[in-house]
Amino acid sequence: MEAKIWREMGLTDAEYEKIKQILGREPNYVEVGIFAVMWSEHCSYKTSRPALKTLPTDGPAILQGPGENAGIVDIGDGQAVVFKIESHNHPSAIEPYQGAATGVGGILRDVFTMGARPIAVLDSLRFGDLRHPRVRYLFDGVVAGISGYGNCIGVPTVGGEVYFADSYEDNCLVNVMCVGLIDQKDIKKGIASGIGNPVMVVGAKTGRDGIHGATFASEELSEAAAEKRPAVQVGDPFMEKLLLEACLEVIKTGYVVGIQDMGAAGLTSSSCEMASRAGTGLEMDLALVPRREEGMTPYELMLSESQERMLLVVQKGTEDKVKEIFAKWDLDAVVVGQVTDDGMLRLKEGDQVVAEIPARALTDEAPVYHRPTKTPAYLQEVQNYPVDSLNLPDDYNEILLKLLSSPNIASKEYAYRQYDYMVGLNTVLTPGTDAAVLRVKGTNKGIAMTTDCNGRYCYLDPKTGAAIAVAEAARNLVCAGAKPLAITNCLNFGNPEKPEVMWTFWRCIEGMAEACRVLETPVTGGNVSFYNESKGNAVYPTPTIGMVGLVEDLDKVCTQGFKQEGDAIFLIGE
Amino acid sequence: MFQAKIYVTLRKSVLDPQGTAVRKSLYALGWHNVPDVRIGRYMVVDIEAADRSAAEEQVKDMCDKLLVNPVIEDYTFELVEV
Amino acid sequence: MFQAKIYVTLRKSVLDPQGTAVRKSLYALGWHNVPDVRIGRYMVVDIEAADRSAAEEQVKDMCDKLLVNPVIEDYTFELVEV
Amino acid sequence: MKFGVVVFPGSNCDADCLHAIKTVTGQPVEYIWHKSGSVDGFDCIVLPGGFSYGDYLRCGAIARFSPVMTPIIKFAQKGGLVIGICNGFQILTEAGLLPGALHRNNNLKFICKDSFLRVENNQTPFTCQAGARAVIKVPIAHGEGNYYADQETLNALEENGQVVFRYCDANGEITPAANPNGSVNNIAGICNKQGNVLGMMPHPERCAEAVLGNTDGQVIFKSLLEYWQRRCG
Ligand SMILES: Nc1ncnc2c1ncn2[C@@H]1O[C@H](COP(=O)(O)OP(=O)(O)O)[C@@H](O)[C@H]1O
Repeated sequence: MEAKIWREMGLTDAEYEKIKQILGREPNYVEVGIFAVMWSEHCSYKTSRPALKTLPTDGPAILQGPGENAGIVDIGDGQAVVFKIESHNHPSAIEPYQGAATGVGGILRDVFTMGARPIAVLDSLRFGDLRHPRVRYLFDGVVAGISGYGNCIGVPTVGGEVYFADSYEDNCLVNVMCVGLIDQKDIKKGIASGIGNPVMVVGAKTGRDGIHGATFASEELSEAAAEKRPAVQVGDPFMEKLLLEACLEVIKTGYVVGIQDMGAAGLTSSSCEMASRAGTGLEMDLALVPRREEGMTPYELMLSESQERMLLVVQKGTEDKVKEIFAKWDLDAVVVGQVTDDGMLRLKEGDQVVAEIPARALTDEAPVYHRPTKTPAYLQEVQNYPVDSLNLPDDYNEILLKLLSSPNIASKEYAYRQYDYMVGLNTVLTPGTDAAVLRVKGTNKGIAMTTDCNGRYCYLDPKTGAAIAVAEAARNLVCAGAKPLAITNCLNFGNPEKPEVMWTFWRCIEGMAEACRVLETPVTGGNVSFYNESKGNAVYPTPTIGMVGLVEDLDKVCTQGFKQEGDAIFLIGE
Repeated sequence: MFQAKIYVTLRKSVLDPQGTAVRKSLYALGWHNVPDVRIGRYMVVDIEAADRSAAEEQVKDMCDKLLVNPVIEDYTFELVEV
Repeated sequence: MFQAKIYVTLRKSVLDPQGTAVRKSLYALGWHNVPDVRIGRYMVVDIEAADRSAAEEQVKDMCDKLLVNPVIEDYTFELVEV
Repeated sequence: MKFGVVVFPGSNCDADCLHAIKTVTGQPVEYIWHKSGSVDGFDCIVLPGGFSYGDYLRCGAIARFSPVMTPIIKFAQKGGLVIGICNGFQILTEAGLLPGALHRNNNLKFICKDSFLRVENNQTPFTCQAGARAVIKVPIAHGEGNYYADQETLNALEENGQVVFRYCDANGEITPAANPNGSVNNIAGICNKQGNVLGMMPHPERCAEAVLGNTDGQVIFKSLLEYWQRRCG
């Protein structure tokens, strides 16, 4: 195979050698494509893994830490909260509406794939200066996309944050968090266990959406013109709503052994991750995968990022009952293969084997990089800035008004007005206060949630900034009357191949880890988004924190704002 | 004065959930002879211009700048003098 | 096989906030020569039919039943053999 | 009194309606699947909010052809109680059970917020427990709630007292500023001429429990029960 091919898919020569070693032969085209996506930064966390390992992930309330589709914390009475945050920065910068909408779709699937009913969405958004028309276009489109998808599926968007700063001008950040509620006995995982159990593809048909752009130029694909492969996926929230209801219904039956959504790298990541977690293999006949277009190649089927699809492993003999439930919701559910005992991901087209790779080679055995770090030069300058030399203003009233008119401080009603934050009848504290609180029906408990991060602080002092983000989230929950339980995080950084970026990344992780230890809010998972650069410069380091907490007694929730004339006002803290 | 009729459609391989829903609904209503439905936008833009070619150029410009989202949409238009 | 191109517009008496918004945006971008914009739907429906008149009748029927809401919308369509 | 809440593909306030009806009235309430061919045994049918069929084409346009709509239309024509909330209202207009149409909000955006409603007619089964011209606070959450009807239809609606709710300010004044979406005559809800079918864009089920901070929506469910008991008691 020509070096050009794997290089264009994003593999280094050394990585290619490693693939050859693993397989004991030259990989074919489909196999290289599969390795390339699974070993991409996005799927393998090859750069961030060493740092992520240093985060505290355990605690008395943690039922599921990092490694699954979402984290889970115990809230008592046999119930649990499932939650996760994810970024959709790059797609949103290209097509804000669809990018943000499919971001919501993806994070919802991560939560309901665990068997939980999603009860809330939160967003954390970053844009450039609103005076630029392009920035306004992005902001409008992203808010409309979150609104369009979340409202349609009927999960309330109950909180979030928006900041505007130049560093995000070309590279907006769109982080979306989903929180779900589950009875602990219903928890499902993404595992493919039980040799001989059937593997099913359910939901939307597979199209040529979002197949890795870098591969356009390579030979095998040359006949399929670029226009045949939209780089942007279009979301179908209606389909997702049906998928949500059908999946929750089918999970209740007990027929499901394992289930995982097809997110980035679609069928590839879902199949090898499920097999690898269970220590099994999977064999699939790609000819059976329902498709939207004719003539799709195995490569395209494996790499398609078409939305609203899931991979299921069900107990042998229950296929027809499972199909019946999906049919009730007008959805396809098709057996495409089975669980095997040899640890291989084996893909066929009819009788012909088109790829054969040890599943674990794609996941656990992916390369890990310890990239060099270097203190950024700007830090010394900003940290030594002589703050004392600033002139004090003459008119504080004027300054106050100026501050209040800054989009960063002004009301965010423009955004949350467009979100249905009430559907579900759980929202006790609505947007406009420190944290959202949702009641747990049938109890007097509530779940509090918030997203927080000040990227500017993280830019000025990455370690302290990240710690502040955790502390702020915790304070927001406490102010609402909740006890913080755990966090999920979305780490938005620039190009990690730049030692300065890597340095800020490590410091942010250190700060976050320390704050999480002190506050006893372990990390249950998260997402890393690198390569966020605007005009060649990294965005502010933005480790967004999503935190959930428990309100023991709903009668004691608290909102911000002065309540009554004559009430005393206290200032507490240092 | 000219009038431009602009037809905007989703690009070929972009998912069209709306079209799919309508096709299924037509099917349920008994039209089993409708293999495909695609749904787009139709815009009628009145424009004052010195002549046809000026109008044409401006309409094209409007489409590229504002009216059409080139990431997922294609367009064509017709121009009539009114 | 026939292809129907269906153009649906809001009836004259119904306000078209979307058209107004687009006209204002065009104005803001410097097009001061666009007195009116109306926005509607454009549907392309493939239909298998014995002949043109059968196709025509069916398309009309689909529009009246499902595709168009006569309370607020008008439509026209063209039919081409493909 | 037995309530039925219809579940269309894409309905998302079905569970909310069920919950609110159960909590407020204590009466039996069940889901009705959209493919169901009958609504026998139900005394009041609720078409809930949401995005039936994704709101594709037009809100309510596709749901209107669900199998369950055939018996519902018959039920309504025979005087059965039907209430459509938000998407349910859109479906009722598409189905021709209520006049007019709902199109895009004039600001072109989805709007979620509390709105004030003035009860314009408290002689309906849906409002008989409300005071004359009572003002209630009920949230809206919709992108296409801009009510339109031609002048002739409007005149008839007004003359017959079919306008049940109008958007108003906190003091009950009907002002343009209180109109969130551009609806003609500030119309938020209407009933048919016989008075047994109601459509409204605001969501009474979202303000029917103290824990959610507002109980103004209870009056609609309580009215239905009161009306039913009076008629049958
Ligand atoms: N993008 C958004 N989406 C939803 N709600 C938002 C968004 N941005 C801000 N909010 C809500 O607006 C309120 C104020 O937000 P923010 O200004 O970030 O508050 P604070 O600085 O006090 O945390 C919060 O309730 C928050 O949840």
